Amino acid sequence: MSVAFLPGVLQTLPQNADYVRILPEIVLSVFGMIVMVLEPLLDEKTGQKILGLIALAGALAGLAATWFMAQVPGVAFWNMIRVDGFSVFFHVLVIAIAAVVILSSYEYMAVQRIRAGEYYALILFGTVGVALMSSAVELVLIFIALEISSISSYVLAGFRRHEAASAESSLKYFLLGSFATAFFLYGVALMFGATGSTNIDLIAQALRAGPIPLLAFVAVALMFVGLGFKVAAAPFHIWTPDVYEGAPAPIVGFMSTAPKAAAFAVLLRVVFVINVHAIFWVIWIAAALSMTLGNVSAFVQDNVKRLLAYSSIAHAGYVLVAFAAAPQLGTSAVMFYTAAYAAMNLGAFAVVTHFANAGERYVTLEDYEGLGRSSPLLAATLTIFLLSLIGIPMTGGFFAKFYVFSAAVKANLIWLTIIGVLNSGVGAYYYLRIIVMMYMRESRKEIPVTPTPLALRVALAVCLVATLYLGLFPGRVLQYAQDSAQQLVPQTSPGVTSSAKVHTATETF
Amino acid sequence: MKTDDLNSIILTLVTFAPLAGGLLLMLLPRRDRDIRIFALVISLLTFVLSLHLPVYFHRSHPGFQYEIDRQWVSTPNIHYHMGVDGISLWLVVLTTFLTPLCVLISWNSIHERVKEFFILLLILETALIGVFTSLDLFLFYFFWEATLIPMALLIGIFGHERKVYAAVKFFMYTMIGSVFMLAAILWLYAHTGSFDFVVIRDQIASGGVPSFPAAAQWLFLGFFLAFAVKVPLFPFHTWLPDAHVEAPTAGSVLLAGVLLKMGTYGLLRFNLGLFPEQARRNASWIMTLALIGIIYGALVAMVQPNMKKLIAYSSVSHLGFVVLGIFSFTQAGLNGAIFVMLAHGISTGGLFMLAGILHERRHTYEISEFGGLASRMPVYAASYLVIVLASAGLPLLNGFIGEFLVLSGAFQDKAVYGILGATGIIWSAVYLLWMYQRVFYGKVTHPVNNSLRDLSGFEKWAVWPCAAAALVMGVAPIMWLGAIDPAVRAALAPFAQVVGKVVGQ
Amino acid sequence: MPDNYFAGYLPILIHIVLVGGLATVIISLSWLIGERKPTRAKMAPYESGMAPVGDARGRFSVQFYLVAMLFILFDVEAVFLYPWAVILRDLGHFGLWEMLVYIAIVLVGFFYVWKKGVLEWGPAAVRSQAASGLRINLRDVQSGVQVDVRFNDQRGGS
Amino acid sequence: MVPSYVPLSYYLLLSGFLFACGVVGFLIKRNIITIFMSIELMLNGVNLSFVAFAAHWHALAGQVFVFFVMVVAAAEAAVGLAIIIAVYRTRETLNVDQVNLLKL
Repeated sequence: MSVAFLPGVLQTLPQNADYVRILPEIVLSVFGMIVMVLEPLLDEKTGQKILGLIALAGALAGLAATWFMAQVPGVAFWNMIRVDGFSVFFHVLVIAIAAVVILSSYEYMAVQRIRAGEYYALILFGTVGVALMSSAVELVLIFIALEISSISSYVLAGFRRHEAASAESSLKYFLLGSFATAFFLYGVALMFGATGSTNIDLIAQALRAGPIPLLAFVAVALMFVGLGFKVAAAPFHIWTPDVYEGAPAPIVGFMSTAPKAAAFAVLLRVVFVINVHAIFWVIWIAAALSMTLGNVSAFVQDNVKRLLAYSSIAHAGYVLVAFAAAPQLGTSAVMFYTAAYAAMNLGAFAVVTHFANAGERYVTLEDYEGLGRSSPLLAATLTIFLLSLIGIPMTGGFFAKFYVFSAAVKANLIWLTIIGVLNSGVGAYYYLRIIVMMYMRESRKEIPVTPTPLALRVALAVCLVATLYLGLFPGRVLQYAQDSAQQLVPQTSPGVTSSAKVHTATETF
Repeated sequence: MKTDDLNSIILTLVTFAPLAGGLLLMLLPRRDRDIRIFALVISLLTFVLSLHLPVYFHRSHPGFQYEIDRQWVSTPNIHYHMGVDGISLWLVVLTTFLTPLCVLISWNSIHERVKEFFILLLILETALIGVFTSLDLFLFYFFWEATLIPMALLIGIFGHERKVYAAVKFFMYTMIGSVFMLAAILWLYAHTGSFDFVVIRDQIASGGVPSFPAAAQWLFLGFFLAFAVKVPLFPFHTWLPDAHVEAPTAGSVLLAGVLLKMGTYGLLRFNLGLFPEQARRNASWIMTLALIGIIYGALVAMVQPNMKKLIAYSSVSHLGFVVLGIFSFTQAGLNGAIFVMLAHGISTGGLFMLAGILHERRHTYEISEFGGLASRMPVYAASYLVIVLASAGLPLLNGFIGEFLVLSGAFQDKAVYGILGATGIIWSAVYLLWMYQRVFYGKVTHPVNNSLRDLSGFEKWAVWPCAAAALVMGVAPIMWLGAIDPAVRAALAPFAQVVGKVVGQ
Repeated sequence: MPDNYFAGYLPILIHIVLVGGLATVIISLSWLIGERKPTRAKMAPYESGMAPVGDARGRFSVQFYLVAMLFILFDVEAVFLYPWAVILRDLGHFGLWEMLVYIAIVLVGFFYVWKKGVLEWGPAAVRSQAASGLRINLRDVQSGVQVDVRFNDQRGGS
Repeated sequence: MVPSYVPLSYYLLLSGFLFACGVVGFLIKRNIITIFMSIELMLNGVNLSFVAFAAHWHALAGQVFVFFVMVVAAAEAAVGLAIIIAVYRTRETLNVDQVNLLKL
């Protein structure tokens, strides 16, 4: 961007291909605006369905646009955007997440009697933000994208406006979120100061040229703090359970997957710019802390949303294990993990959304008693998602953990691996509690069983198929992740690989 | 040739036939009778299919047979590699043999959620067979973990009073044990680039694995911990009594009959196969633990007022024999260990079925609740006697052969191991016969026992095959040992090099 | 010479010290030697004799805040027009179209705000909002939080 | 002779100080509005470093970033105030200690 305003560069105006490279973002924004404009014009009652359908169409059109985007890899808009396998992967992921969230929101909006089409517009805008995060290679643009997604999710978190809990959730998310982005921004400023640029490639070049200035380390550390908040890594995780508990259930599904995935994508781009070992121990400690704190705290939770919140902290820890590992292996492991986690977590939240019922009344573990009997199919579906979260074979969660830990072992991070595998063993307990409640206890409360609407079924089917597909045939997705990781790392890998003895840049799993 | 075609896919068929049956079962309407019949047919079909394995097995051939090796995932390099040798061959057959019996024994005892029960049972069978047939470490781990869920659900849904506690305890113990194995597997993969058991074994043997010597002890322990929990070896055994007491009968049968063997099989296949040197080095304390298990299990069994708990602790004791035999590194010891595994599967499976039959009639396992049953249930008492004697190690029944071989192996290794182990046999005779006496002889102390039904048709069909198998195995052990011996000889080959000790003398 | 960098600002420093000192002296003198005879009239907020009406900390309608926030938003968005205007000629058609797109997006926001009825004031606003399904309960009006920030309304139909 | 510029480090110290003030304010203040203002203070601290670095590197971009940050901050402010109003409606207080429905 720094070059964009020098007069000489004005001749290099954006080409048509440049616009195709942000086509998904354009499409999503346009559909978001259509929803926004139509909202006050349409009738309050019937309008909701139409707006929801438009939003879904927008998400699907966004997916289609991603295909066009993928045809023109390269940089756009004066090196601010890069379309490569990496960004295509995350585009597909987050837009698919948005589509599933929209699908699982129809029933929720009706049941909670929320009549505000802006909800769908905000989901689309949030998706624009997270999608942009994954393809931006310019720190200030990343910051703006981060804010687009954050601001949308702040509002979405407070959508159950007359529940005090929801408003509080929104407030906490807002305060801590903007606190964190301020850190990120300060990191950007310092990086700009250290290298004279905010373009990731130029920064990498500048840092390659000589000894890395102290300022750059501080900058990366500050950015890590900011992004650590976003991905809910310990010790920056305290907001997570509160926000997840108060926010609308489908939105929690969104928040815990899409922005997280995008933040990890940014972290990947940022962390590998600078020598990994500069902040190796910071990541190491954050990973160990996240896994342990997340799992241990989840033990005592009685609210399913809180439980899943702590679980998401733990899962952020597993992903960070991959970060601590070598860039090449770590990158593809992170990509696979975020995809698998998105599938299973979204699915779990979709089921939670359905069970919660009006006013989100039924969200404690007790309410899940006897569900195996009263709604066997949904309970079985939730069980598969939970098993995947545990990391049981035949599910995506298993391979996700597997890749992460094998990357860690390859990088000789034996202790971190042991902490990780122990955690994933211990962590099984609290997921199991839900399964136990559903199948091994009899219901003590009168909990209404509502039929599953079509949209929710489609959403669940998508998540289920994705979870099982990643669990049985992980090869293709992983291969794709590895190929795109290879594109990502070499440009920014000076000295990155020096520390790890075992692997080379071309080595695969 | 037709058999050749079949040979390459037979393991796949045997492994996944139950799973396919389970999936079909999901589509069936909830008519309990149809479901039971269907499950029985599937499990019998699997058994018949699995008989192909011993029939066409080349007995003198020590290596893996019926191998199939396809790439499953390219990155990481995971193969769908299956095969059996003399060690695993009979364990597969044992599994397929016990499953139909489990279906029969559950015919009338499971009334609720019948469909789920049989689906879980069939899925469990697939996972168990998969554990024994996998030759790819990843595949092995996959099936290993896959056994957890159906078993935990069987205990947790269909068990008795403290079922949830038992299920969670079972799950957590095994899960935490096995993650260490996962770490070890990952290490091996990272340093060899393969999950294939044969490849890794050869690579380790030829010294081609970088930084292996430094890590070997830890890797050995990683595998060992997972298996020791499963066996269960003293002091990791505390989940077993709980799981057994709370499990439904069929669950107990498979748990004792097959699941525990996963642990000993793993020790034999992986701890001995991959790390012969470390196995040798750690043998003394492991054998000590095994001996403690034998004697401790027997003593605790003796004072149990609860029949099922008694059988559970007897398992701890018997499995101690297996570990003792394995770590004696002698031909006789290993042969015996494998034979004990099979014999224990049959006889303890039978005991659990018999205990389950009593529980179904009286809803209690307390030994003091019974007495004088011999006159009321003569057929039941006779079947019980055969199986108790088999379990206690009476000559001409299956328990004897294995324990004898194990003890002679242990003797060759160190006399004191043999002597201490031999006391285990005496103890087992004491607690089993004492229990039999209290239950079946004497006066009928509780009037309700006067009207107990003898074995029903289904129950006979479930119990008698066990008794018959116990007898046949006791009379003609060579039918089994003939296939086991070459494999054991091959498994012991590295030890001859490692310590220069002549085996099988 | 960066070392003596402050030297250039020394006069300002002296000035600050002097001004501050003078102010302190004058105020403390008046406080020390001045005569104090408070009466009710003198203590009243408006010494001119105007009687204060109501509480000085009374609440304003949220409408004011809303409009203020909207003003800030649109105001700040306009900030991009200035750098654009400087190099408009160099950018040519491209710049023109880009800015049109930008303004169109801002206008979409404006249209939304307008249609939501946020810009309407007084009784008319209440009527039109009620008609559009946006109900205002009495408590909200009294407590001054009058108009919903409409994007998270969920009460309709309850 | 008086140099015509202020050294970079002075700006950085000031911006760091402003940022730190914001952080401290965020952590110790109990009123939501004040906390919110602390965040704005942090952002302004960052803005100062952007401008300072822009001067240091002779890169105009740094100053343009400030525009972006300001716009984003304004959007954040608007949403933030809306959320604060929503909380106020349900809780009738702006003290974070009393906004405690969700246990921390």
